[in-house]
Amino acid sequence: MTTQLAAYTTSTGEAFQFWVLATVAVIGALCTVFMKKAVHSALCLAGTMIVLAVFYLANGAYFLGIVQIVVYTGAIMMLFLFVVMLVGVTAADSLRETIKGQRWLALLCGVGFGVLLLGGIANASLKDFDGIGKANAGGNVEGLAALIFTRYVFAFEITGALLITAAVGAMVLTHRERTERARTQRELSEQRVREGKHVPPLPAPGVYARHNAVDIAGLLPDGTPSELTVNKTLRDRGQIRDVSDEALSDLKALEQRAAERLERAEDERPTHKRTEEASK
Amino acid sequence: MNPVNYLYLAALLFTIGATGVLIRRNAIVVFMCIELMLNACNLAFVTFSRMHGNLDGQIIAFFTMVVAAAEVVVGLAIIVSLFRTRHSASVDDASLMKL
Amino acid sequence: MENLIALLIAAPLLGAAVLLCGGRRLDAVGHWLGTLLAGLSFVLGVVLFTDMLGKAAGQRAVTQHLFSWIPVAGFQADVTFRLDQLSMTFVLLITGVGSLIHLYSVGYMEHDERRRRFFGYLNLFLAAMLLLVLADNYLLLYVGWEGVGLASYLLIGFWQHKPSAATAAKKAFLVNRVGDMGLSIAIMLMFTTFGTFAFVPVLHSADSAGEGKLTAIGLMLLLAACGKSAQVPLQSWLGDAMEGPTPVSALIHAATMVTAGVYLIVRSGAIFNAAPDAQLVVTVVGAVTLLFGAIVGCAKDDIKKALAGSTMSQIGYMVLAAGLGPIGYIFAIMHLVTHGFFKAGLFLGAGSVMHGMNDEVDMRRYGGLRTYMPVTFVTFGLGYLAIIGFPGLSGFFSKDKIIEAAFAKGGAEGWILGGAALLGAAITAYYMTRVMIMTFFGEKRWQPDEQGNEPHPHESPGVMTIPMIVLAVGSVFAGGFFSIGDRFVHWLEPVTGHAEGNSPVSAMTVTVATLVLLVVGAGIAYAQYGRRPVLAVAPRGSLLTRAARRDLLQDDFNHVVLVRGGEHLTRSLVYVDHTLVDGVVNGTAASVGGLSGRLRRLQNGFARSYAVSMFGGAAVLVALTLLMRAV
Amino acid sequence: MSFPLLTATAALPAVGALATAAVPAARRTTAKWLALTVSLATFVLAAVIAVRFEPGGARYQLTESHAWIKDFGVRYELGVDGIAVALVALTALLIPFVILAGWHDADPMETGSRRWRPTQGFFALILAVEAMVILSFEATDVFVFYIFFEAMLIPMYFLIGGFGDRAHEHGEKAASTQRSYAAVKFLLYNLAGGLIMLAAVIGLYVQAGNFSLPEIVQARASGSLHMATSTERWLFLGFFFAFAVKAPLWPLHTWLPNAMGEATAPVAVLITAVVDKVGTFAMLRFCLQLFPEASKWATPVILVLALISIIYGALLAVGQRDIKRLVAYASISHFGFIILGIFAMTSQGQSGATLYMVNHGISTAALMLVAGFLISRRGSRLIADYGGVQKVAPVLAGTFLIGSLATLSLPGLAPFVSEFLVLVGTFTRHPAIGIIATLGIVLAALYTLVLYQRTMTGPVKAEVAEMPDLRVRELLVVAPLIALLIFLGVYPKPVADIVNPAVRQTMSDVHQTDPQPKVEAAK
Repeated sequence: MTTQLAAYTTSTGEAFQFWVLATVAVIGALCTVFMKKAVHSALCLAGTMIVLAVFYLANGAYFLGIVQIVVYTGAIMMLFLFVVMLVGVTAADSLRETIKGQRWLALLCGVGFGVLLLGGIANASLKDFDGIGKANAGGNVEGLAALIFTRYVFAFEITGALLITAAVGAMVLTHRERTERARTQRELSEQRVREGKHVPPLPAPGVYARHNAVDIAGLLPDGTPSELTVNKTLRDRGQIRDVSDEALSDLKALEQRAAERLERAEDERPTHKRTEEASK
Repeated sequence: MNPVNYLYLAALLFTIGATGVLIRRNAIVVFMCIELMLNACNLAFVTFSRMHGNLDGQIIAFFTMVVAAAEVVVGLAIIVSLFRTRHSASVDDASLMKL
Repeated sequence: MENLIALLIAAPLLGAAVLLCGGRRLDAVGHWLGTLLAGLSFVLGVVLFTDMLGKAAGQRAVTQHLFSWIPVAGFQADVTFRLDQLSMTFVLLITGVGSLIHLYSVGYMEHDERRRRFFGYLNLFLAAMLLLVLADNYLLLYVGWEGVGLASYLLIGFWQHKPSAATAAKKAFLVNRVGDMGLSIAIMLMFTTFGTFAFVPVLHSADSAGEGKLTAIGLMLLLAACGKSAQVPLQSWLGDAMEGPTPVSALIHAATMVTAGVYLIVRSGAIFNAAPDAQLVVTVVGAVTLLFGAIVGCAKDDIKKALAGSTMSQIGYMVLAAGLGPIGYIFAIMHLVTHGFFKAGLFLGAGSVMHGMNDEVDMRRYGGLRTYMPVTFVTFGLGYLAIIGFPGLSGFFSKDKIIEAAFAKGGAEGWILGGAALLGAAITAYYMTRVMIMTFFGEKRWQPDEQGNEPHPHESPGVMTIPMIVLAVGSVFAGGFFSIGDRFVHWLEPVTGHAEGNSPVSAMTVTVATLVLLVVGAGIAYAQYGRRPVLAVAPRGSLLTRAARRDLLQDDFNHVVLVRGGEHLTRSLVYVDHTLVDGVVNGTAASVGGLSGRLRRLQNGFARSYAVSMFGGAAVLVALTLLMRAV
Repeated sequence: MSFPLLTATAALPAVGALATAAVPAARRTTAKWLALTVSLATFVLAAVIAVRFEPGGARYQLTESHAWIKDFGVRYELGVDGIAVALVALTALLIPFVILAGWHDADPMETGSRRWRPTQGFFALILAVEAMVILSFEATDVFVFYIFFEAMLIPMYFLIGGFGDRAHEHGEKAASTQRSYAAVKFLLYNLAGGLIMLAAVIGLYVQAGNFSLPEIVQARASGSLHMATSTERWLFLGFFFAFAVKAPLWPLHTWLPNAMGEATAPVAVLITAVVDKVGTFAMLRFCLQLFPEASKWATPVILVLALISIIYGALLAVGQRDIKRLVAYASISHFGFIILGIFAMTSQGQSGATLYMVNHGISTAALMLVAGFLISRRGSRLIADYGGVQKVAPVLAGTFLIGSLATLSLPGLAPFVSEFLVLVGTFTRHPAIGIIATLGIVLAALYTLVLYQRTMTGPVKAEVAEMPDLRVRELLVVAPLIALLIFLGVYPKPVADIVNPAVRQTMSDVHQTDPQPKVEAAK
């Protein structure tokens, strides 16, 4: 393998591996961009990254290949997933463009840039491949370590400082210091009474056992769903499941069946126009 | 196969990532696209390292990873706090200008 | 002795300063102070005159250098006075007539609450007029020239509460300014030609300059003279100037200031002598004005305006004479002096009439006043005889000489000019007889005014009649005194030079023709106004009469062309300034604003938009890099 | 080292400005007296300069020179020639009158707020303007000049925008809008000019390597500093543009009527009599000396523009309905005369132009301040609102008349001397332009006399019937100015003697000699 890497051309095996995995990587990248849900995007990206890790290994960057899998795919992508969960797994991002001309401009720039880049690479005289063999002679990790702790030690130290700073920064950004005393239960209830809004506790969400009940808005007496019943976080994520339509269609079916059984006339059937309108 | 194909792949991935940044509105996905672009760069660095027969390209890719990690940490923290205040992860909502 | 020259001017100047700055405390004595200082100036003039008489004819001119006025490289203007026979004549006329009119004004302005100020202005006028005639260079003369213009402005507009007076004052100043423009251009021309504008060097080296240059200077001087002396085409202000108090009309607009133009031409004789074209224009202007003024004088019913027309006409005679060159200079000045006497007398008489008639000026409301105010009648009558050239009186001698000189010009020009002068004499006799008859003869025609105050004609107090008597004596005897033995010619000859013309007609013929025409003119007037009752309301009259009443439509021309045209011009310029000049700047600002408004849309606040432009920029950079490599 | 007289003359009002601004809110009168005292003391210093200055001596006298920014060759260099002495004296002379005339202009409408101190600000700003104007007259370093030339815009901006006439035909709000419009217009015009000049200043530095006026002039004269013709022309235009805006020359004049119309009369005097003089002064000192060839090259165009200014300004003055705007347009006409005199390139023209700057300062101050007193009595700037003032307030009318007569250059009053010199100077070289410019004196008579007639004469209008005559303070302002007008009209020799040598120098810098008379006059 070592000798092959030094060669001007690569082995057929690597070529095969490249073409297969490159296809996977490009598809993964495209899916990252075009998947509606952030979770799917994240998963596709993770796939691409793993493919890239394989390519690193194939290029003789053993250390980086492992790091790519462990740190990137393992840690960073998981961090992404955490955040996606926080922000809302199912929150679908509509792909409809709102800024006029943005999509076309973006595609134009993208295609143009890509063509230029590819053309540039094709133009470059990249015929001489030294191969990584000699550099990796003393072992890839040892070679990297020798460089990092000698020539790049300063950058390395600074990068360390950067990481610490980033960690602290993330803490600062996400942590909210309580600047005032937490209000007691009593004070909260007094305030509620004083404001005169929702003096009793908020209504409970719906209770359809078919779903995770907390994300289903409870229905008001007239059949309209009340968003108040759903937790604020879910409301913010837009993850309220509206079942009133289902409930109504169930009701409709029930009544139809009842009507059939009782052989009532069509026009005597009670209508739910108002609630239908409201639910829309 | 000429290893220069890795470079073509890197360029393609970079372009896809960049287009994604421009098209998507969800801040998290935008962020992922940026990661994609960084990874494409790393691939190019690694390939160059192989081309030139030294490890400096890999060192750069290594540093890129570290910095990307730091960036991701801070960036995600920003997204989270943004979401807390605005209840949205859309980058368009950050615009307060009137036209 | 020559150090007294400055005092001549200083006395009335001091009076003006004290009276104008002194405030109300001087109200009680102000008029006497003013009169005293004018008299003092006259006494100084007489002292200097006797001193001058004691010297030989060639050494009479004296100068007094006071200080260097404007010392700039190559441009030296000094405050230096020059007193020669010509200035002496004027000094005596100005201070003499001036003092008399001061005295007269004490009575005439008795009931005016601003009498102190009036005397201040009169003193200011005297000082400026003396400066004008005593200056030894044209720039200093210019100071006096504008100074009398200012005094005239202030005095015409003395009754400022009357809008007509204020307008007349403004008009007088403006028209004079046009003339002043001519004077300043003349001075500049002199400076570029001779490098100086003092009388002696300019006049002595006039011959060595080109004729074209001299003609230009002469014409510019003529323009100045036209403005100041109310000659065509700048004559329109004089009639309106009669809005001022009558003593002002007598002193400034009859006896002294308006003759300054004649002084200027005579003083600059050397320039005109070397520029025959300019001289010709001068004579033409004189002849035209002579007839113009006379015709206007025939049609006016306002006694002062009729006299103003007459003044214009008489100054036309003087300008005509001055344009004739050495054969006419001395007669121009002689007529100027005699005219100073009789016209001042006539105006004072008119003032006296108005004084007795509640300031009525319409002659159609007079009539039969000879019994009510005998002294005025007699003095006015003597002035009348003098002006029409009744044999033996002043006007006879001076006007006759001018007509002779006009014929002596020779050629067709001589005949035309002489004819015009003769015709003028006839018209003079006509309109003056008309004034005389309408005022003092016939039935009384006055009526109560709106308030029911019927005028009670009465003789004026002694303080007013004494000056009139003195002037009447002057009008009777001055001409004869000057002419006997050619006294006046010998007196002025060293300054102006003199030449006898070769008249194609004998002096006797001219005299006889003049007398015949005089009788004809007076006869027609008598036939029209003496034999028939004068209508209290003016008849419509012929086209010429109506045009003459309107100053031969000159004002209408001015109004339409200058006033209206000027108004339109300034209005449109104000508009242009606002829209065009300002508009270009504002438009630039607006278009920059519009452009930035459009550019602002690019900054829409969407991070992704900015990202696109960044990305596009990166693409362009890559393209450029590739291009650079390719090249 | 001798006492830095020039610095002291500028520093005194500057320190005075700070001190005046620091006076507590309640002590308004103290601030006024302080400002007046400082301005009088400055005048004493300016008089000392005038006395110490020797007309026959060196070109620049009382010089001071200290290194400032070594890397760019900027030196704090001061020095005065005759022209500068005359203008420093004029500035120092006028400021006390401006302060005295504006005694009550900045009194707060309602007392009460302790933080609101308009009075202190007003007088401090006036003193600040004085300091900067004096420094720009004294600076012989182009960079130092530029700094103060531009810096004086700041206090002027606040003076125009912050303090206007109380009364306005359309109410206080409209007045305030118009004021800020005028102030912004003033600022933008002058800033535009200043920025173009900055480019030229930098260009000059690139060419010459330092900013010192005497050194550059010396280097150019000795031939050690050669400039390409086109470079010189561009630099000249850069300088001239700024000065033409400041002066102002047609068609860059439109800011002046707005600024003078909206500002209070003392501030209007400050603009036209003091600040604008820096523009014409700088043409004489910088444009001509630094770029003699380009000056000659541009002369025909500039003369025509100046001529247009004269006639156009006068015609527009005739068409104005507003007293202060009328005076502003009259000033445009007069600035046309000054520029005409400068670029006539004759010693009469340039001496006349310098005298004109001084005389125009005094005469406009007299007319504008009296007009200000008039306006403050009636509360209107419109000519049509007046009539018959002469009857109720004869002293006011008399002083107004003298101011008007000075504006129309009546002989015997100071402006005549300078105007005639300018005309003669122009005429000797360019007869046609001289003759057309003479039309300006007729038009001047027209607009001043129409103004006087409409406001002062005629029947007394009901609104002015109760108008009080000039008070003692106002008389104290006007009387010395009028006395000065008469004195300088009769005996301008002291000023002319100071100015002449400097003009001779300037003429030789531009390599010009006066045209000689065609005929040698017999003595």
